[in-house]
Amino acid sequence: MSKDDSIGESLRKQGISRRAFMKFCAATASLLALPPGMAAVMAETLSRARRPSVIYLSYQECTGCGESLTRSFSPTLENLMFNVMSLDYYETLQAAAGTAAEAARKTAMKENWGKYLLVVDGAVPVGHDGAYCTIAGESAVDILTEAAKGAAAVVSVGTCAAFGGIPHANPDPTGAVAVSRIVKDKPVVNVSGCPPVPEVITGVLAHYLTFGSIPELDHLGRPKVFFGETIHDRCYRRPFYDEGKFAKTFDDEGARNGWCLFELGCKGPVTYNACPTVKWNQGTSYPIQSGHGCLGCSEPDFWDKGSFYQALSTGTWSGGAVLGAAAVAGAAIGVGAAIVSRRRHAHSEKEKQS
Amino acid sequence: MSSDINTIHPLETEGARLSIKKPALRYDRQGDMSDGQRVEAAMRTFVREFGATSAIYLESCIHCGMCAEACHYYVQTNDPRYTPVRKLEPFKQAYKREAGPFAFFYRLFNLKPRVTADELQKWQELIYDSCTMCGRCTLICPMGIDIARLVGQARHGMFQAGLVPHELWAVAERAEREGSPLGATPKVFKDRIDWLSDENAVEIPVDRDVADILVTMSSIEIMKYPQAIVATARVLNALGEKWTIRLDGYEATNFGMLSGNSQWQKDLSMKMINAAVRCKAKLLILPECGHAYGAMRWDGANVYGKPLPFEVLHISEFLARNLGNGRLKVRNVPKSVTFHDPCQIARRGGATQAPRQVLGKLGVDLHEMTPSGDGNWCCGGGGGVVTIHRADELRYKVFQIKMKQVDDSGAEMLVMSCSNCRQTFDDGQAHFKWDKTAHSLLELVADNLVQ
Amino acid sequence: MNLLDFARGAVMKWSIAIFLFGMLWRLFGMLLLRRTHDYSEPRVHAAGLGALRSIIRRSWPRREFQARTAYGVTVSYVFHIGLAIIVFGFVPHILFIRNLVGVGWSGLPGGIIYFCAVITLVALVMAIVRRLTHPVLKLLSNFDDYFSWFVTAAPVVTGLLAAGHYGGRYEDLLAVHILSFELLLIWFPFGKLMHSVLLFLARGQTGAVYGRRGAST
Amino acid sequence: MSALGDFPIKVVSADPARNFSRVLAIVNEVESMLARLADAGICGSIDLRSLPMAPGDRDVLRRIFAEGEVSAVVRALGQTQVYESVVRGVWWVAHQNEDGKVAAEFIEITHMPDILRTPPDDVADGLEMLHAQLEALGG
Repeated sequence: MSKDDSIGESLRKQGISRRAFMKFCAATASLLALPPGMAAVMAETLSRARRPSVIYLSYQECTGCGESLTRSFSPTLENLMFNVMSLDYYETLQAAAGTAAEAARKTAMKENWGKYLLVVDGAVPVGHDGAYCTIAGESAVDILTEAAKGAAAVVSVGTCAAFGGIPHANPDPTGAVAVSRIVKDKPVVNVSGCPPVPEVITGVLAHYLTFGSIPELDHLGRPKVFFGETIHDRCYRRPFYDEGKFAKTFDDEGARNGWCLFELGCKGPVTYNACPTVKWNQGTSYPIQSGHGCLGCSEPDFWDKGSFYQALSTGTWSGGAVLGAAAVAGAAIGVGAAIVSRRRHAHSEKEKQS
Repeated sequence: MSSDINTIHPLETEGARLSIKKPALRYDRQGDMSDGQRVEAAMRTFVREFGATSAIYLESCIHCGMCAEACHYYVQTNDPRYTPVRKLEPFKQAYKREAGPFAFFYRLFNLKPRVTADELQKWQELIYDSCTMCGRCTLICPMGIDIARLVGQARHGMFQAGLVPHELWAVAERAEREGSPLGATPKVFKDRIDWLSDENAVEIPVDRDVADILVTMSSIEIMKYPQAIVATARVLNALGEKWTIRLDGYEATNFGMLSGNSQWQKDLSMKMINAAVRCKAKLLILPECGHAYGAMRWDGANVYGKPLPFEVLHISEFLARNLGNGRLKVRNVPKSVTFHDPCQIARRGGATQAPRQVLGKLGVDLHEMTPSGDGNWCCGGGGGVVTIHRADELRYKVFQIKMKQVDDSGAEMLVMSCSNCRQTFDDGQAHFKWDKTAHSLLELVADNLVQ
Repeated sequence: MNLLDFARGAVMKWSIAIFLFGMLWRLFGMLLLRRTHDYSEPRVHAAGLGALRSIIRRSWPRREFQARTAYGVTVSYVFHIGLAIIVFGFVPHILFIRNLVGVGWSGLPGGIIYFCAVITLVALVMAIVRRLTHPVLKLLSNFDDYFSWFVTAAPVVTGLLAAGHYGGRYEDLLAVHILSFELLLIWFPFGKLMHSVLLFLARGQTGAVYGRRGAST
Repeated sequence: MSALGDFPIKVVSADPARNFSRVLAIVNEVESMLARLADAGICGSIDLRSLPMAPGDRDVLRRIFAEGEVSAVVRALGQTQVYESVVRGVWWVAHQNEDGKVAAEFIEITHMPDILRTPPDDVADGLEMLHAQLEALGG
């Protein structure tokens, strides 16, 4: 199929009916929380749009994000998404290897300079001049910097690319940073999560395809449509929080009754993601529904915010020694103050006598 | 100044209350210290007495203002200056600067400015004229702060600064020098006893070497209500007690305490203690006088530095005991009576029930005031206030509470067991041309003894 | 690190440290001052009982004082009880306490807590308005009174804002709420909030003194 | 080895004692949309994905909006189940993928869901196909 075909044309050539495409659009519009009427507009725009070139780069990552992406919706719809895009470089899925693969990337970049969509997963190590991650002799920083120059927009997939994630976690030996720390002059969309909800990844791509722009972002660069509300606010267990009904352990009556997991360390109240509505595995469930609190994986530094099982309202500090020292010092100074005061008393008493 | 006190500040003995005559010129500053020295002396003295107890009190105040609602001065004037705990303000500042746990910082950063002599001068009115140390504020305080006790401590500082109201200083000085604040010198007292003894045909033993009971008197009684001496003698004689009055220790009032001189307080108390020890008394009876009770019953042993070798009873307690055990018998008095609780004996002394037991034995129809007992209102004359002329107007204002209480009780007769309250009532009666006369509980018993 | 991590981490540690430091300093500095022995013969020997009785009885004014103090006492009671329910009844707060001292209990429904918080806030506002307008309170009040009010009211306000998501993102509101409580902790030992401890000592010693005299305590 | 039933797993289902607040909100929304359709002919749609739903809530909804007179199946990129519920004018549209998993689900308040109408492009395709058939028949 030709790259110059419009999306509508290429689908038609594959024998996909307009009604089927409409169904895809309805599902995607639903995902993007667009009003129902927008599905038709979306279908119209998408069918006339050019197939965009997508370059997918992977750095310090575990491929969990890629695994997630390939599970979006369903084989059919995911194929559809990939079919409307021209995925020109993706180490995990591409057939080419070695110099051929690198050549493909360079070609795609050259042919679509200024227009391609750059998708990145994994954090970028900047310690020791980027020596911790090199591909074909080039450091991750350099590849990213160069690839970003020709990109229309950058999508950071996963918490590692978005915020540094696990490679950035304490003690961060490689100096891992988020993509947005390297790419400063291009719009960067952070699709965080460890991994992100698959439909959220495709939803952002669909938004870009449909509207030719990136969606509205929150202060952390995440699309508001998916990251606009906390897990807690959209959680079906929220009424139990309000009623003060909490599971105290993972196998008590409360846990079996599906009560709120706040006491078991759920980070839902401060975690912004689409899990409770889009859910996972084709809408089957999400962590809280499966009986485990939210880890807060779509938030920066989630790995370094204390135990996953420690309630949100507790402190994350350590160092009882400081408290002990403070108590001892306070007592000592208090005793000292009393002694000084007693001395002053004794002194004036003596004066009085003489 | 002290040697001229009798001529410069002669006693006013004819009035309804006993004080020195209204001074033409006031000397509310004593001595010739500089302002700086006065402040220094006041703060030093206040802080010197500071122990953990007072520290906890001063640290605890939450400025809730409830103490104002218990204070007759605030209630009658609605003037917030009279809020009891505020009367301690300069002393609280001194504590924070000098003795509190954060004193170092208060001094270092000057968080609480040094108190000035002018401030202290201004506070004289609050510490003396408008506080009888009646302790109603102590009773209301949600933190349980003993404000009355702190005012007592503040007075110690004021005395050392030479900032005591003229009259109070004068009578205290006189008590220290003559043995009695109001002219009841041993010679005057002896003459009175002889005269009373003849007049009333009652035996009054004086200066016995050995006695079971030492009887003490208030100079207000000696000079103004001498029948109290006779009444006491009648009761003790009726009981057949081996008792005595001693000229080396008879004065129970303690103007050293009221004015704020702790050394004089000690001197005055020690006279009685030594007299009692000398005659091997088992019991010391205090007269109908409020602050005398606090000074000897509760402070006596602490002045002495060890437990007293004798028992101390207020005369009302003594009467209650002997009426209760049947040794003393009285006639029925078919009258309705209301009883005024002297603050230092009831609220602050704990002898609240004794007079009621006595009245019970007299068979009177007791109409309690509202409130009564430990919550009763002060007459407004305690703490030495009744001696201060410039405080008269304010004192009459607060006395109106008392008049209303008595009138509302509907009783025919008003009885109390404190001669200082009694002279305050007499003075108030004269001022307002009121129809109620104050009576002594002791005299009521003595008049109705059954031999 | 965002504001919430800052509030839950370093600031919490140091505010608790300062709290402990200040509490012990002030208590030791006060309690170890001179104490004089009372040699007088007590009328009632159980002084401890008097102390205990006073600690309990002073929680409510005597009958003769009730009419004149009703307003102040009611307002104070409302916000004290309200604060107690909020602090000890809200599950996140209980978890905070359990995490710190190891003792926990079950909590109340959120609705009750929010209701209490609003009532508490109203009472706190009534208290400060009274302080600003009542002649006695106006005269008595100093920086400590106003600042202590501020650090008490601030966590209630920020807590309500956080619960209702008003005025910002939840994590920031929560952080501000925690920080406002930490400000309270830091101020606690140095201002009049200390009365929560001192009231037992002050009432106790007055109760002991007047208890042994057989007077009302 | 324990039987599956021995594991302490509680199957949450639509039992009547449950909290109905979420379901009630949805039904109220349907009610107001249906009123609008009746009065003004305005169609409405509720995206069930956008609502927090507890396990079992869907079953309760299904019971309220049970199958009525019309039902249809669309076979395009997997099946789409469409039926009009017993509450006439309220349609249930469930888009499934080829694995039979639900990809999107709507309650539509309309005279006829769009997915059942033939789009003009497909009509054109149909015409083209018919012409081809006619040609093949030698017409």
